[in-house]
Amino acid sequence: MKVACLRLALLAAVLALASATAGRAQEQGGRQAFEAKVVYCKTCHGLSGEGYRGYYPMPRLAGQQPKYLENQLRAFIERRRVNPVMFNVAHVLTPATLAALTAHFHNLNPPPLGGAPRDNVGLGRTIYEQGLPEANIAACSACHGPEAKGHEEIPRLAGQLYPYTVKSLTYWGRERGQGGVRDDTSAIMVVTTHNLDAAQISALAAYLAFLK
Amino acid sequence: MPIDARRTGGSRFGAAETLPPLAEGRRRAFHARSLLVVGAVGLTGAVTLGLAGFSSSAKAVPSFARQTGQPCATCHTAFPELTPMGRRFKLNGYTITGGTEPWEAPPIAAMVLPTFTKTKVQADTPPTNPDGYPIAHVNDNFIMQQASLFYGGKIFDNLGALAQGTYDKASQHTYLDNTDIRYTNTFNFGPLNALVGLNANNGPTVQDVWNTTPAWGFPYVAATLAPAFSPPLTQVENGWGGRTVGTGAYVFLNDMLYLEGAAYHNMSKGMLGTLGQTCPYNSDYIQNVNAWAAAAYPAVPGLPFPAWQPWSQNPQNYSLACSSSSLAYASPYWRVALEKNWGEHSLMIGAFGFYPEVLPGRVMGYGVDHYRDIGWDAQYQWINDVHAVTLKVTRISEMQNLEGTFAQGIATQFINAMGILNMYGVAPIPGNGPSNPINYLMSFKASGTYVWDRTISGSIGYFHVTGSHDYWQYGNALYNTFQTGAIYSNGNPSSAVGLPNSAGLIFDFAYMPFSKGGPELWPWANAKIGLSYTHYLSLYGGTANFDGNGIYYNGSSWRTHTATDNNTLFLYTWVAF
Amino acid sequence: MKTLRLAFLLWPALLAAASTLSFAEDRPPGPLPKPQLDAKIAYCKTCHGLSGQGFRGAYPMPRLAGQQPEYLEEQLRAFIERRRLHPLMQNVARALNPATLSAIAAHFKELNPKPLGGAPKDLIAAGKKIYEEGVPEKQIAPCASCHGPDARGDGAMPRLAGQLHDYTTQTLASWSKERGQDPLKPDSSAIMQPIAQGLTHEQAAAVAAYLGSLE
Amino acid sequence: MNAHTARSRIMKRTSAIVAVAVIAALAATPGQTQELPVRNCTWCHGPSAQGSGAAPRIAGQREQYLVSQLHAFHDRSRDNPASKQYMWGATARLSPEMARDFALYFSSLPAEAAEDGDTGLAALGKVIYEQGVPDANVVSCIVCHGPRGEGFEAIPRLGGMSHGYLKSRLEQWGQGYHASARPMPLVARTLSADEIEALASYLSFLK
Repeated sequence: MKVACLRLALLAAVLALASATAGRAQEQGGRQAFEAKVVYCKTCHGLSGEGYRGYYPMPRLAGQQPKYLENQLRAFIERRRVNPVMFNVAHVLTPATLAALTAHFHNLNPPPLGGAPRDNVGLGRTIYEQGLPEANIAACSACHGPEAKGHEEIPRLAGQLYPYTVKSLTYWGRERGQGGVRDDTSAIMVVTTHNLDAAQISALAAYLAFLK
Repeated sequence: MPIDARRTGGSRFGAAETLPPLAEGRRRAFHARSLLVVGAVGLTGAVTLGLAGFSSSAKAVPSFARQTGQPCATCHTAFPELTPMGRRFKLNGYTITGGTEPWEAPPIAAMVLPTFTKTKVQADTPPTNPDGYPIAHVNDNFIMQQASLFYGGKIFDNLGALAQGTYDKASQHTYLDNTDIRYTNTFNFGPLNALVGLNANNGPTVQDVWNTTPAWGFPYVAATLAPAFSPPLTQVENGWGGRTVGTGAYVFLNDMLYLEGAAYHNMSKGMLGTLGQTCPYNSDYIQNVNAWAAAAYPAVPGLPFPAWQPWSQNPQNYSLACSSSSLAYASPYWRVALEKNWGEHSLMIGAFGFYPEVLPGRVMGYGVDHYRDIGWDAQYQWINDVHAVTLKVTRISEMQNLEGTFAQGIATQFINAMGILNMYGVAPIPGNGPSNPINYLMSFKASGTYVWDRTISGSIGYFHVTGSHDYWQYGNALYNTFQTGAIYSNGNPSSAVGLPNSAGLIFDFAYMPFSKGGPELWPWANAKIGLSYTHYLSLYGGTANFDGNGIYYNGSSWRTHTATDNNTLFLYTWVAF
Repeated sequence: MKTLRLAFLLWPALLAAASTLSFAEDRPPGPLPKPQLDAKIAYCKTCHGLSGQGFRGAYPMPRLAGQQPEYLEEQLRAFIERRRLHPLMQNVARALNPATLSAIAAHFKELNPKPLGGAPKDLIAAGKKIYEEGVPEKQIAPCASCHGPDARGDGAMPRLAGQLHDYTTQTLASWSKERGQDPLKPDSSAIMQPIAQGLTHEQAAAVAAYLGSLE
Repeated sequence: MNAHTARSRIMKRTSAIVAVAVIAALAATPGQTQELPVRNCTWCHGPSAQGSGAAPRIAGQREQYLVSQLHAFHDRSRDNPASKQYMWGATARLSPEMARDFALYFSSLPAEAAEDGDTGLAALGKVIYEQGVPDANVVSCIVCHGPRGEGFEAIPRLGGMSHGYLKSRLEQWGQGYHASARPMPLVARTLSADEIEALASYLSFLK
């Protein structure tokens, strides 16, 4: 009992201090610590970064744009993007570790996890490549590129998990751009996510889920 | 066993005193031995008691392994000791499947049990019975103790059985050994889950699933050619197994509370014969009949049986001569147990009762003995991937209201005293009956078994028997000396002080090579190679010269009986397939 | 699901119909009501920047803020009529009726965010020179003569100030492949054609850098 | 003597009546398990499939998870000592159809929480479960197993499973058993003994 409380207190202390002190990873330094951190990420995000379907969908990180990843991790820390789990994960990362991690994941290229409904892949492709002007839905490809590989801060979408894309688009405004931060890039997507209906989101997410 | 032994022992009738005491001694030695085997130490329901003097055992039955697809170790720590799963397999009526179907491999299994027995000091006489194993020695006996054939498994649907047919080498006959037939079903009444079963078996506690009750208690195997002296046993221990039919019902509530009620009925002599349960006959009677009764009593019309015929030519003779006791009425048996399993632990506390109404020596007219056996037991098991520990403790207290035996004893004394010739050639009971009409007997057992990696087991057991003081029941050296005019060891339970009090330790080590799965060719095979040693701390209220008797050893040197003389080294190999 | 599938099947047909029919016929005349207009403008800004300042996506999305309405309207028509080839914008533009189009153009005209920037600064001086003096040896007139000294444009002449340098470079490089594609219906893009062709890559980059820095 | 005879008669009669009653009761129940021999499972997993001893609760477990585990036993990729001993044999002859039927049946049963962990450790377990220990590279369990430990598709339901089972699974992953069940071996490797204890405790109470 005592031991448990002590550990709990310690854990809480660690959590509180972590943002003020350098992360454990850096203190330990070295390749080994970094490798351990990579494995840690991959535990949830797939052993090749291909994503993983847990209770919550864990997004694909493989091939992701480093700048985007970095921005998102910062967004978690700054609570611009609300995700308690990723907040904890992100705030122990030192800038150097973070940069190395994003580079590592950018270089991975596993095949997509797949597993999306195939019925509406065609509609998804249309939305992605051309948008739905009548519905004020811009063509995704304009920013995310014809192959959905992303660019700088614009994320790669190809091969992203269907449920993750669906969830992200559906709850965009509730998760991202929080805390009144004005210059969060997520604002760009607000209108589009608002204009997409559930069927369109599903179609789009399905198309992206199979995209290599 | 003193009572039974007396009953079946030498007659005091007529020329009994002039008969060679050696024969009597043999007989008694044999009975004592069989009792040890059966009950006290007894293997499973083994059966036959003092009567026939054979013992048997059932173990990890390979057909169960085939039927369930499970290795022996799923149900057994060191077979036949059961794990919680083994208990549930049995409670479910042997109907769990998952392995081969009956039509692919019939639920038949076989077993052989070769043994080697060595006592610290050789017996006075070779352990055998008059028509039994012919080549037993006073010591160092190797014997293919028994061979068994099992039907073990599901019969159909929710009906299953374990039935064992055994050939016993020592007594050289084949009989129906442990048999347990069940029909089970499960019900849910709201939060209550009930496993309900109907059960038929052939001996009290044969149906029990814990290893604290006598039929399946420690030690699990014992020599049929055992030492001359062994402590007396309570009724529930000495095994009505094989000679009774028990029917009952049980319910196992919420995987925790076990309640059972059963009634045991006598088997007719005909049925006993059919099932191979030979009824020990009275040697005095046979000798009487063969030697002189025919001449002394020419055929007399109206006699219930032609006493003058050689006994072996008349089945009725045989039947009448059967000197084993029988159950006079349906005898109730009950059992309550609470088992709680948590994680790797299993704890059971329970109680059981058996109330045999015994007709001593099957002799009518003198009344019935009423027994009340109450047992308390507890068992703790800890089983994980590598280790298995089982601790067991059992205490059985028995009240003996020896109405029938006492009356027969008085009658026998009267007949002897008056020199009356009993026209049937049989005294009501041999001997004088008990000194007291009411006695008590208490049997305490505790044992612990440790099994490593499901393959190597070590056990230590302690047994302790106490009871009321009864000179005639437990032997009286002075009386023997006085009666016979010579000092013999008669091997009969003999106490210089008229007490049953005995104690001892049992050590057992065994190797079970196939517990985790048998050889490729026949993966269901099971084997146990074991060594056990029984050390007697005391026998019949004493340690040195406990029976007050002695013997001229090798015709010259004088020797008395010491408790430790009976210390027994026993080497056994169980092979089941 | 079924409707979705149906929509999907019908999609190519709709596209084909849209390209041959005038947009005005299947849409109500007049500008959209305010909420819908706002939605449409927000839609434009998804790509062209939340203040119309342009955006670098997979392609550079041009700045629309402060753009001349006449030019904007003309370009949107050019997309629709395939005089200017751009599959995405063709798709976007055909959903707009003239009144909406005007309203959008008017909206963007009023915006004046800072330039997105990002142009190489070392080219600005050379670009300014070309912008203001042209390239006489190649008979390239000063840009300022049409687009105005501050590059704000006028009427059909587009504003260039603050335009994304990469957009400008790309536009100049692909001018003849993208614009004036309907020989039966020549348009004002022909004016720029020789100029765009005459500029070397370096010169175009310099002008683009200069324009990208202009407010 | 007469008393005894009478008692014997009553006993015989009573036992006969009891026998008849029980047989009637047995015969009257619908054979709900005729086709699917669920007793082969409840034998060890408990009559209500709430788990018993080393055998985990399977009532209310995720259907897909149950199927996947039955296959893992069958192909012997789940090689924990207890799995090897009990489940390899039990599934050796299990057809995929029957595995599916068993999974469907048991997943439909109501689950009860074991509540057999250390209450004092549950709070710490909750922190680890929900947040992980990022400094020690311990991932949060909640992202896969859900806020109430309900699991997802083939990811097992953990809420209310017995402390002992959860503990031994985590320990055995750390020891290299059932290595194919990725990513759990990775997770288990990062957990300390105390953390495993705390997690298992917390989960045993989670409903």
